[in-house]
Amino acid sequence: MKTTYLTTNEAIDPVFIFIFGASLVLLLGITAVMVYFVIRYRRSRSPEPTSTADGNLWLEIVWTVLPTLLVLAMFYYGWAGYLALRNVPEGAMEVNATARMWSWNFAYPGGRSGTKLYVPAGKPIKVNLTSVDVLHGFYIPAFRVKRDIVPGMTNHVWFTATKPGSYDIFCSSYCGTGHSAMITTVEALPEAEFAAWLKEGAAGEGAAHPGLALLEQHGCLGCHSTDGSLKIGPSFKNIWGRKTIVQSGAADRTITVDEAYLKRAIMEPNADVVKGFAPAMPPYQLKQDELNAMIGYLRGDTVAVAPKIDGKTLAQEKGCLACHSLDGSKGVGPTLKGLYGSQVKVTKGGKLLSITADAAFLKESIKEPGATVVEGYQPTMPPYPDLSDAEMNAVLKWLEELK
Amino acid sequence: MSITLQEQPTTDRGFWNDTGKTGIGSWIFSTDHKRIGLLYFYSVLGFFLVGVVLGLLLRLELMAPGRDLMSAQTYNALFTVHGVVMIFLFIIPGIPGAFGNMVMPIQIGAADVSFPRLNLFSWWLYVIGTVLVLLSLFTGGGAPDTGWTFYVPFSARTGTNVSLALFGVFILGFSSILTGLNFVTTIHRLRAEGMTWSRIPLFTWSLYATAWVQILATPILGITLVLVIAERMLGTGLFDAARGGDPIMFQHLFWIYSHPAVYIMILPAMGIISEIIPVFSRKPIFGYKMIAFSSLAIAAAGSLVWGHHMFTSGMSDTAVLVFSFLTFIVAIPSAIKVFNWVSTLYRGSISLDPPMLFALTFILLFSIGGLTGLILGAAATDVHVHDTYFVVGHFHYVMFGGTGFAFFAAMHYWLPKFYGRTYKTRPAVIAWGLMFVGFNLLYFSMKVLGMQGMPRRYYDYLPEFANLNMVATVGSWILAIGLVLMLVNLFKGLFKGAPFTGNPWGGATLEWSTPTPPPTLNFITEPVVTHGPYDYTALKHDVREADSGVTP
Amino acid sequence: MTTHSDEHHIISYRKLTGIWLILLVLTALTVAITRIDLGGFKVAGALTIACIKAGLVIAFFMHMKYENRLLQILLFVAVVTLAIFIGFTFFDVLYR
Amino acid sequence: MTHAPHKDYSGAKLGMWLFLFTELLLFGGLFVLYAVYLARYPQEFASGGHQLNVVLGCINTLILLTSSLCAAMAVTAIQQDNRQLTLRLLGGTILCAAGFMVIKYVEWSAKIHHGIYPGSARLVEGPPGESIFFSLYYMSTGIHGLHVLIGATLLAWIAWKVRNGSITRTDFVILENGALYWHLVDLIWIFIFPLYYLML
Ligand code: HEA
Ligand code: HEA
Ligand code: HEC
Ligand code: CUA
Ligand SMILES: [Cu+2]
Repeated sequence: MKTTYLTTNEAIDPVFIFIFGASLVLLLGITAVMVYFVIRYRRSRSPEPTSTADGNLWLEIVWTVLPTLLVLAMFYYGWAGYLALRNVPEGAMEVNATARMWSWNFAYPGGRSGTKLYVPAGKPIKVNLTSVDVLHGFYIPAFRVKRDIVPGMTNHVWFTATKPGSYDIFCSSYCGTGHSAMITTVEALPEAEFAAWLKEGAAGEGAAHPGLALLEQHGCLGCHSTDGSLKIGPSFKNIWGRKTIVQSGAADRTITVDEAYLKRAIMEPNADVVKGFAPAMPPYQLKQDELNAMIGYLRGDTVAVAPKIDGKTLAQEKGCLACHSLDGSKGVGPTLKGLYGSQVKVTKGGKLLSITADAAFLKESIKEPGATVVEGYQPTMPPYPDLSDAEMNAVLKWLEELK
Repeated sequence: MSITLQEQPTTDRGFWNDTGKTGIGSWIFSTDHKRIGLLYFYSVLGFFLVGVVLGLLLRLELMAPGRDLMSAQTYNALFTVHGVVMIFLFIIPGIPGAFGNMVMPIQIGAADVSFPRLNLFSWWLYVIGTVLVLLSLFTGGGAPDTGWTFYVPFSARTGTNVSLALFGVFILGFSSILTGLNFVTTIHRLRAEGMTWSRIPLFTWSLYATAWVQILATPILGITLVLVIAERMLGTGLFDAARGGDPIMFQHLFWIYSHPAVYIMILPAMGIISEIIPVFSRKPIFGYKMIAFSSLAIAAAGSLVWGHHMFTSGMSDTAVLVFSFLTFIVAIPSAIKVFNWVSTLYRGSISLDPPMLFALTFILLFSIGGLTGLILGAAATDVHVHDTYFVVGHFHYVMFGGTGFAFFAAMHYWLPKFYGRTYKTRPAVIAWGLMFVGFNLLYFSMKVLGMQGMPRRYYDYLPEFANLNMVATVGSWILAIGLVLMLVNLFKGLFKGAPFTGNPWGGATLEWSTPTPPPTLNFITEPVVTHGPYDYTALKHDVREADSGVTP
Repeated sequence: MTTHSDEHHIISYRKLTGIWLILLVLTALTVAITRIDLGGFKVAGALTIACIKAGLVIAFFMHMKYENRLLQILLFVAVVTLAIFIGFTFFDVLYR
Repeated sequence: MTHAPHKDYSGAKLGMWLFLFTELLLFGGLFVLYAVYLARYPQEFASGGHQLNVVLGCINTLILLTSSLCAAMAVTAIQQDNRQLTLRLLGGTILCAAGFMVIKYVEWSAKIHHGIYPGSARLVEGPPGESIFFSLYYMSTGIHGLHVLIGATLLAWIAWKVRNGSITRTDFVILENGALYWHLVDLIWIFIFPLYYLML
């Protein structure tokens, strides 16, 4: 059996056809025999049974052994195909996918990220899968690949999109209210176009910093996000100059993040442990220039102007639109159309109030949705505490425009 | 053993009257296994109807893309409740609770089960568990929305009323355990004289195998549910990745029970089929020993394959290898049964009475469901269809097409015996036809949808899936009409229909030798068994004697 | 039907007390071997002794030694089932 | 068939044993988790295990073994038609059960006092394996404790039946089954003790 495949379809489809075909033959055979017997030996034609046979050793052996051989073949074929799915071809491009309730984020080497999975056609892609909250599932029917995304674990899939085009990505593992809305697409571009796309993004969103590349390479980003979301460790976002409470031994103290602190935190991470986190980070021995590059990135050295944030794109990325419509219809949450400035009835601390949906209220509703719950809705909205001010403002501005 | 032929149902209506007690108390506190069986039958049938209406609602929502009837949250709660009701309230207690209780003790020539009061207690636990599950829909944070599989971490953090539902299911688990325990003891201890192990009817054999699964697998579900409740209430963090727990361990524990549970569902159904096919072919079952043995083999091997629900979960590849392999092994005893059933028909004298129609349909639908199970069992293909409508199609074929149709077959086969009245054949056949057509429209579409990649538990779907979803929904209506017709005809017959006496189907198992309906202690004189359960030559002898008026 | 000869074996107080003493000694032994450093054998030793103790309780306190063959086989089935549940989980855990 | 089903001793005992199997597997689920997590966090389990009080654990083991002895002797006593002794032995068992629970209470409250309980700040912030260890410890000993309570209640009810003469030399299967249940409680502890207190 072949061990390397160019595409995942090539590994799966023959197995499907084999098992399906064998099953179909068996099924038709059994049904035909059954129907024939029923007609041939119906009571009107065969008023008394003409046999009292209650067994036949040889027959039974035959129909035990033959199916056994058949299913063993099915098993083996299925297993071989599965192995092909697990063995990523060499040189596959890696993309990191993060799933959350109920949206996707795909991050590329070089710093670009987005909610759609852009890939070069014809090249194997490896997608690393992590979840920040509950189980999700990464599923591309067109390429026959699927893998659950489990919190605390990095899974992966690989596939090759042979032809340029757009293919569905579904969340296959039930994850709550927005499960069926957690869908996006693979956009397979011709290779040149993809390269251009990657560049354009990199230029538009701030050049990929060598420090960032290093963080990626050493696996730091497995535990630290750059977007403010919480992973195993604190986020790198706005880390420079941040005041942090750390535990050194038994005592708590407050420090300001500077170069010396960062160095120590990387080389001897368990000396000062940021409060609220487990001392889970392994110590790193890095070359001086690597360290400097990383610290440079964390300081925000060349990270140029903050990228322009568009409220609508953000709302899409964060999954707001999974629950809130833009056209006035009622979803899991209230529609966002005409919301800004309108009067809403909410329950706050058990009391029913009528409130004007101004910027302050909206801000609170997003950061801490449980505090005031709009009447007629379940308090199911997840809080978004780590939207940056810039992002928040962009969303508010956009909401205002939706009027 | 002699077959007593009666012209009329026993005048005192057997166990319905002969204790002299009537009224509701004589039922819900009765320790008579037949009464308990009927209690189970009606409760289970009631919940089947509830589940079925929920299924119908699911189909209405899915009729067309977008929001049709309800919100996403409602839909999610609906399929969860549909799954929980169907699995824990209908199909697991269904055949053992209802027909197992009614028929099994008679089949082995006993007066009752070993622990009649425990038997009643099981039913009460069932009621209590049910009430708790139903309460969870209307109290606290609202109906649970986790799916019947209760996967963590979602089930540990959703705000809906999961804990109460879990507790209800926990209680239901104990009901199931006690039934199993009772049956094993009964079959070991209370067989009539001459009822050797190789003369036990195959339905009883299948219950015996089932009971072992109930005893050994259900406790694992119990502790798992307790752990999830603890996770929610106390924050134990045993399945919480952030605290070092492993969500996949929950899946192991859950499926250690829930895969064997699918054999709790199907084995008794297979037992029913093994009773009906020979009777309506007037020919001994082909390969009695293999069928009995394969029940045990399914029960044993079925306990080793739970990992096949987790091929994409991130479990190790070694485990995928082992569990995929074992899954295929478990298909073999099922294949043996199918081949033996079909061979039983050979050169028989087949009459297509309603029980037989349902039984033959079982073979077809179960085979379709089982064979698609092979696609799920192969690791490569499962990756594509896991968590899609293909799986939904698979399990409706085996559960509804399999166990459901066996349940209907049993209703048409045994209920007249217990009521002394029978239904009309023609409407039953028409109902069967409608159900058969509707069923295949409904669930075959689902399989195709799954192969095209439509994920399950989707409230809304992309337009490319619209046509087949429409077909499925129309299928569900046809199925619904058939089901209603079947039930109306059946119950009209049981309460008002023509008298049902003696042994019209010509069964050779013991239940056909007692009066109709059977008296409270089942037999007038303690039976002595002298021949096998499918030995129709002995039966013919008796019947001829009766015909010549020798036996009263 | 059932045999009506449900004869019962009576276990003497002496025997029971003897078993109890052995159990105490075994407990002491477990404590002893787990207090010294035996490396991997600590776990194996402690569990072996626990199994022996369990065996004694089952055989004598619970009369299993005097029960019929059937019950002994069934007990074996139950224990093997549990062992399989634990063992098979390790196909995943060990190779992940 | 006119007579009521007669008493079936072996049947009753078979039923009880089947029930014990289910109890065994119920705890089995916890043992599965224990094995898996021990394999994953040997260090944290060791340090957690060292925080448990071996002396109290030992005493409780002795108490349970003794209680089991009493229960077993109670069966012998009733078989020899010694009602007084049966009652006294059952009393001994129940007393042991009470002692066991008191010690468990002391142990638990000491731990809780130190901020070690499921979901406590200390465990949530500590190393992951430690929280797992203690959660398992609380679940296992908690559910076991519950069984001790149920067992003691059961035996008290049985003692009452012995007293009013409905359990006799010829009809003692209820006592035997109660004792079986009690021995199961002891059996589980025989494993919990080394798993949590000793071998880590
Ligand atoms: C009554 C219940 C029932 C029964 C009997 C079965 C029977 C089988 N099931 Fe199914 N199954 C379910 C109920 C059942 N299942 C449910 C409820 C789920 C979904 C749970 C959820 O996620 O919600 C599920 C899911 C499920 C999965 C997981 C899918 C996934 O989520 O990715 C798998 C994978 O292996 C599987 C396999 C099988 C197999 C191999 C059998 C075999 O036992 C089938 C054996 C039968 C045959 C093979 C057909 C008859 C034989 C012949 C016609 C002769 C010829 C055959 C040969 C030569 C082999 N089932
Ligand atoms: C025995 C089990 C059983 C049975 C019989 C059924 C029966 C049906 N199920 Fe079932 N289903 C499950 C078990 C079962 N289901 C399980 C376990 C799940 C998984 C849940 C989960 O994901 O967690 C599931 C999931 C499931 C889904 C997938 C939901 C999703 O993934 O999003 C769908 C979708 O169509 C569906 C539909 C149906 C339909 C249309 C029926 C039809 O059979 C219904 C047909 C309707 C009728 C026949 C109605 C007739 C009756 C009346 C009109 C009332 C008459 C009233 C009186 C006479 C008083 N079911
Ligand atoms: C579960 C799906 C869900 C997601 C995802 C979600 N919301 Fe909400 N949202 C709700 C619900 C339900 C409410 C009403 C209950 C409440 O106020 O907490 C709500 C309330 C709000 C409100 C107050 C609305 C009002 O009528 O007063 C705002 C503003 C809002 N959300 C914005 C957002 C933004 C911005 C995002 C993404 C960053 C988002 N939501 C993501 C469900 C969601
Ligand atoms: Cu994410 Cu489903
Ligand atoms: Cu399964």
